[in-house]
Amino acid sequence: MSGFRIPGKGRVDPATPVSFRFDGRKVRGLRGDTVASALLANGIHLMGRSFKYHRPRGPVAAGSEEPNALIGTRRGPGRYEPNTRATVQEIWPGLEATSQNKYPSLKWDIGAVNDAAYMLFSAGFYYKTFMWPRSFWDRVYEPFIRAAAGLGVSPSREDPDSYASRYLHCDVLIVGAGPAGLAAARAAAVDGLRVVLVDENAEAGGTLLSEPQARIDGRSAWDWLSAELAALKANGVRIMTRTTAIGYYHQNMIGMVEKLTDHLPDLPADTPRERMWRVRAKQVVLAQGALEKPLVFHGNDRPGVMLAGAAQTYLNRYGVLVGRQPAIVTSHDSAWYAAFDLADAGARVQAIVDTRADVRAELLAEAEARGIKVKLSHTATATSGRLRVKSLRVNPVRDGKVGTPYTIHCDTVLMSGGWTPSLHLFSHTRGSLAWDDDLTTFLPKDTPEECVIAGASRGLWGIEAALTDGADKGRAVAAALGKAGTETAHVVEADRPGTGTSEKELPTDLDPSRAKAFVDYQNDVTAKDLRLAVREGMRSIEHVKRYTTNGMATDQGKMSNINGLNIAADALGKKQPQVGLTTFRPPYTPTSFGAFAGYHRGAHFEVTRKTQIDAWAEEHGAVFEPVGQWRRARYFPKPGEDMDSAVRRECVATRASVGMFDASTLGKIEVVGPDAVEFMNRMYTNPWTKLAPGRCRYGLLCGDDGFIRDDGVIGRLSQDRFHVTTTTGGAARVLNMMEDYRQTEWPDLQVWLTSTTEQWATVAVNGPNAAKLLAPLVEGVELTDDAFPHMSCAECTVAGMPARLFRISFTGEIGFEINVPTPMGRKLWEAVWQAGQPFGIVPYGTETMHVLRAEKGYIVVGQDTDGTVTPHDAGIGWAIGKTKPDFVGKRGMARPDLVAKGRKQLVGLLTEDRSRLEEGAQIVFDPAQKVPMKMVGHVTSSYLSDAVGRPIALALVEGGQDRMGETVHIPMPDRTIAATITSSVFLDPDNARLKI
Amino acid sequence: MLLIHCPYCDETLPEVEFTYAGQAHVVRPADPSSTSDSEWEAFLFLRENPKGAHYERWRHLHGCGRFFNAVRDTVSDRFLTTYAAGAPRPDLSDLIERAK
Amino acid sequence: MTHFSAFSLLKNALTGNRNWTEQWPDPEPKAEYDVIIVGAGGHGLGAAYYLAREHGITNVAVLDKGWLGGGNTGRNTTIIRSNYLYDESARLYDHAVDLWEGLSQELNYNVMFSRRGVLMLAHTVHDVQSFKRHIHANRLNGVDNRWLTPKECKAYCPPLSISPDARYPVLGGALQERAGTARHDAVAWGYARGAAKRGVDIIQNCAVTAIRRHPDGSLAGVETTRGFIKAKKVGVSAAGHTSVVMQTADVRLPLESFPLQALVSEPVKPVFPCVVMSNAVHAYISQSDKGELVIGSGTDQYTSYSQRGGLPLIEHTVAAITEIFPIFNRMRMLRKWGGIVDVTPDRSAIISKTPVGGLYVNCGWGTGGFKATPGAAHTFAWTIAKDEPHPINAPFTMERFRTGRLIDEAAAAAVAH
Amino acid sequence: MNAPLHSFEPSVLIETAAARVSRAAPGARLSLQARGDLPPLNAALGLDLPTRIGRRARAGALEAICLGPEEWMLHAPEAQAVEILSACAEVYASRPRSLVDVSGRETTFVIDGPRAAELLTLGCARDIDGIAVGEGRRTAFDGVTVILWRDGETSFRMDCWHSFAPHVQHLLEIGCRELAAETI
Repeated sequence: MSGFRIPGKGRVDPATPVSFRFDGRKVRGLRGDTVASALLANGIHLMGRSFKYHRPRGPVAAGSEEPNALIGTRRGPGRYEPNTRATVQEIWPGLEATSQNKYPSLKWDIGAVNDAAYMLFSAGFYYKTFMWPRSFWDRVYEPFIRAAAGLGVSPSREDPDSYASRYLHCDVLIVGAGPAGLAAARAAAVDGLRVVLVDENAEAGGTLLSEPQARIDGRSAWDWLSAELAALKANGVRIMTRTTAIGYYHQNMIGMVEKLTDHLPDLPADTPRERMWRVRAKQVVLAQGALEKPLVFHGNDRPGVMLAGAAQTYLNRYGVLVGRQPAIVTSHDSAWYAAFDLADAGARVQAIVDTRADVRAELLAEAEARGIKVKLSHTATATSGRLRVKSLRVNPVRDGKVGTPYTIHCDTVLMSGGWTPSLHLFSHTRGSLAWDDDLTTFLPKDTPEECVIAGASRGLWGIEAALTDGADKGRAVAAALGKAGTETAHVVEADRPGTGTSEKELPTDLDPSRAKAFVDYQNDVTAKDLRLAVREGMRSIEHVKRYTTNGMATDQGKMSNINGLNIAADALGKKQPQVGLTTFRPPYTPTSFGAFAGYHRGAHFEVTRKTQIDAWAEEHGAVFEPVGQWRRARYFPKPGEDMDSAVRRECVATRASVGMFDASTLGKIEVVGPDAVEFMNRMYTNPWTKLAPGRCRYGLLCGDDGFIRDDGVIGRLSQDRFHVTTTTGGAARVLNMMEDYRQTEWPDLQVWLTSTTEQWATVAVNGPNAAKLLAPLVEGVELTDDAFPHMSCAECTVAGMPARLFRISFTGEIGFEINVPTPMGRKLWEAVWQAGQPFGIVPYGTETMHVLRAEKGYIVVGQDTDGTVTPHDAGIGWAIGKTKPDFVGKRGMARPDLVAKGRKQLVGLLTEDRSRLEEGAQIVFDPAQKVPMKMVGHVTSSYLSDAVGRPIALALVEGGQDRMGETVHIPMPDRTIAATITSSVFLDPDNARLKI
Repeated sequence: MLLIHCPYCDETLPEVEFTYAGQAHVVRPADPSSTSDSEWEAFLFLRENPKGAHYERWRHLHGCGRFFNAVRDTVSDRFLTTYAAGAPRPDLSDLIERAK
Repeated sequence: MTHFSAFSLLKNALTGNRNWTEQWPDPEPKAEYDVIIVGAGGHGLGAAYYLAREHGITNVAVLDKGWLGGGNTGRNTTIIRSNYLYDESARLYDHAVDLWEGLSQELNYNVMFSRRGVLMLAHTVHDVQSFKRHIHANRLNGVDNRWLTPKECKAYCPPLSISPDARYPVLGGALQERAGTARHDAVAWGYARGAAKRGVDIIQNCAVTAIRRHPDGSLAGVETTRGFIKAKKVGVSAAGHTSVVMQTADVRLPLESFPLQALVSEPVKPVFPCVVMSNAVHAYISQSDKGELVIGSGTDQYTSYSQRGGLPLIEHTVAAITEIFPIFNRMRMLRKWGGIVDVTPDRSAIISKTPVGGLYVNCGWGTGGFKATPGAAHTFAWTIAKDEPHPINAPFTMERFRTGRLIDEAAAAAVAH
Repeated sequence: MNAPLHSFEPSVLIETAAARVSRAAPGARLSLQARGDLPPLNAALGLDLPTRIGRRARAGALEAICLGPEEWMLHAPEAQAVEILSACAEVYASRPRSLVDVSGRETTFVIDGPRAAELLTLGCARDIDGIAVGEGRRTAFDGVTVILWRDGETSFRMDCWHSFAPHVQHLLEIGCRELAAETI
């Protein structure tokens, strides 16, 4: 018979069978099962293979702390994830589960040869070998090690699911919906306090789900639970299940991940797979309970060997008997209750083996009543069985001496080494822990956060203790919020408060240096590995952990940390606190990347800013480039054109007649107030006092270190009002920098700043015909050199739209920049486009803009300069107000190295063979030298130039401005290019083309 | 994610509304041209970087837009106080007292 | 001390691994040392090792407030590369890589230096210009670094998405094949074992509370939680805590300490063959030999010693990784941790004498300290032994912040305007 | 997403059982910054500028919200902009300040419906309950600076710059559907 399901037991739904596949084989379970409970119900314990030795493994736990039963889970293409804990994954019809880390099969895995050679694979063995020959590490040894390591295989397709995130503010957050958490919620849910109760399990209840025998306030535990949950809801408590608190961050910010669909047979529309909750709670109650410790003895990892508490959970919560002939090995009372429950459910308990000499008489009586053999003062020294435990080897222990062994036949071994309070989130708060000698475990001490701990997570065993403590803590946090919490008292019958002792590895009569007594199951760390680490000089628990990898498996030490500490401390002959506990780090349980990324995927990964003219550009086939947050049209290819030919056409047309350019992304700042001009004088290198309203000037902004930060044309609209433009990428940075000086350094100035970047859509019109084209559209300004000379600005009307018109040029041609309110941007663009048709107007993008400006030697900050270039280096020292007493950057520029000879200066380069240089190419004076060569500069900009008739380049060259006419060399991989240093102005040096 | 009290809004708000702006009370010399290279280096670069109470500046960028000062314990990341730009340094000993 | 080899492994296996001896002892501090190194990370232990090995100075103690290798050495993403722009940086980091290549053999400790290649992704036209500038400079400096097209990037790193529609499309990448990763703990342990073997005292749980100077200002020694220790020379290599220590000697440094976070995924079978860095989205990723994806992020915005760091930054980092490698979206984060990095204004290190005679400092490595470990340790030891900088670290002075002669790798990779 | 805003007409963008998001009709928006005593400005504007950050004041169709110690945003019908500007211009001499027309800079989403406040928690890190009905705040929504006006328990307006609007709109639309799909 294969059925291990006990009718009438558990919270699963016998009326709703659910089938899924495990390694291709069909398995039947019930609604409410996890993969593990369903497999166990079918008598299957073997669920995985271990990391290093590939030993066969079954589930040792029943919750998220499971280290062994890790499986791949799949829901059709793209929906696959490795390393899923079978003890947590709920089953649904069609779920495909596969075992991992085995080849060819789970039952016959060749990796298991490692197990035979285990003596070679002692802790840290890889630090001691694989060193010769040198070249073998990358080519031979490492690939071999890598292939052997790892657990499941990575997903290989894009994830079709969506993920979400929300902020949640509450007064009280309670983590853990066991008795302590429930009682805390009940006590704190008063007077409109926003109380949130979360639990990682599919349903609330915690221990109560595994202890139906208990009677609370005269009702059965389960009746009490459902009544209590209803009452909490009625009191406005928000109860969230399948929600794991993964991390405790600054000032009571808790990250929680809610699993919404992994348990559902069908995926509902518009529902994310997981949601990250960023909770900010005024008060937090941590009621995460405790985790049971395994006992450490040879063969404690065979399938069928599991924690007694887990067996109890499988029986009472899932109605599954994990074995018919269990043997119990324990150092704690709790395993006795597990034995009784299993016996009452029809199992023939082979024996209860307890390491202790004295056990409560009541327990002995109950065992006797059930006819269970009891072995006190005994140790377990081995198990047998290949894929499933067959027998347990036990020995009596008398005054420290291990006596003659004998064998107990069994099909499962249920162990308990006592319990460890779950202090993960608490230690995320940087809370301090105190070692408790009686409980041989750490207990919470102080935390800097507004946070209390309740129930088993501070070492209180039993339901009544948890309820009482939870209620106290609930009232305490309510009081901290100025409210009187509800008074409650609970009476619990058939409670199971237990005591026990904590062991290091169990005493044995076998050679301990050969014992496979596992501490960290998944990583195959044994007691002897820990002792070896200590022998090799690892004195801190952090060293022991890193050297042996104990506690670094996917359970993050939930099973292994305390056992590991006890053994390391024993080996060092120190007390545990002196050896220390490795800090727990978020997340509490492994959490999918998708949950962290949330909505920020694909197009929503980061904002993409577009102008009002962007759509027109897209309709007209533009190729785009990202610039800062913006996407800008780079060029407008006609069919069959590549970038170079398109750009050449755009350049030629603009210089021959007229071109139009979307300059809307340029940063714009309105500087207003009686002290506006003084502010400008202090911020920018240029003098502003004499700039008349209606006129513009090129403005240069430096940092106080004297290096160039930004530039742009600045118009003075009136005495007290400047229209400042910045680079596209610099807009936010410049405004922040200006605000910093305005608010912090010069708070006395009567001046204010407003970002108008997006107030204005800006269309630049450049070319000999620019004025002719615009004149008919412009009302209020006469577009002549006398009425509106180069570097003028005015408020007027263009194509019927209110506009700010600038006559400026970044191309060397007659140029205008028309600003209209953003929503009118496209209307203006199309008006200019229409008016431009007779002139054969071309739209051009950033690439052509770059060529046209380079032909004139205009710099682009961030391309021709980096953070190490001064105005003098860039050849724009003329933009510095020499007579000004101070401006941002003046002092910085005077530092020794910034005035030293031989700085790199911006110049033009013309290649002698008329080839085009590569931007970023390095420059040398002496091409004959050997590597490493002395580099004297680099090419910052380089373009094909139809107007100049040959390729042109801008470059930063050591002492360049004194080297006009000299030849420099640009060594490329295939050849060295010679180039002549020239002025950076390649076209129309006296600006004749700017005249209308 | 820190919680920061904006002295202008008089509200305690999440860090995402703020940007950090470096050490506070670094005074830009009134007449930079008269400072020595070392004095200018100190103004530009030398910082206290204490392990403990740190006088620093924040800007409530996605809020009132103001730069303001704060004292934060760089070990616990807890704010001991925040105060308006231009206000004098609060006395540390009182702050630490009050924090207890 | 047992010599490590396949043979010794086998021999000890046969004797139940009972005969391994400790890799370094746990001595009590002596009253006086010729040199005290503050900070038992890779840099500090390495400096002690090279002092003993190359300069014959063995009366050396390395002091640490905690356990050795417990700082940034044990908390970083172990990326090793040398394709830096400026001659000074390229020389320093390439010197480090030269030493990395022979380190396992030299230390008789497998530090698992793995030349799996580091690929830096270009996402914007500006990135391309900046990376090309690096590649050309590296070539003329004899540093390996070459340009890959998007297709070549994909071929080199199959999980990479090169979709042109991505928010940050891959326009190409700069590949240094000689670069890679190493096992961080092994570096500290290997140097510790090597130094201890040559007589260096490694004293853990011994915090330096102050550097003491004589009334005339000259160096006296260090005050520690285990008493005063006299020293002729003191070298401070305390990463994030450097300014705290140096301040006790009245030496102010242009340093700020920031939290830096990193994380690993659950282990999976080999899927990621190299190291990929994307500065545009601030994320770095490789796969450890254990199978975990190792992911690094940028620093938090505020200075801190809390080693905590916030959730938003981690969310951004993971989002960035899944944007570039969409197949990892269902992978799970296993563990996240924080370190403290000390950052200089030009993002380059200081390996330098100080105004105090006999006091030396090695700091300011920011997020790049691990890759430099052997090179920094080697030149720092030289600087201490000879009381003058090695030619390679000569430019990495404290004075450059006064004169303005910065080594500004960050600024040179200027942001797109 | 990130589709450009072709239309500036008021329109419902999405409506579900949880909430409705629509775009408000364009209006005049003026950014006002001033220091010291406000009466002259109050007189010119015909309302008392609130001095507590987050408070609002209204006079007819003109509405003002205090965003910072020296900063207000004024909303009014488009037609009224000119008269406000000139009224303030007259008192400029006695009360220097900065008044900048940013009507073209921003757009406004109207967010209402039973779970409107919850919808905002998709992107707002601050506690929405901390904004009283009739008040407002400048804050961040998914990293984008916005001005949030709370007009009722379940009714909000959100101003943001044009180029960020598609990003904000996209998340609001996802949220409307997500909330509606929840079974509470």
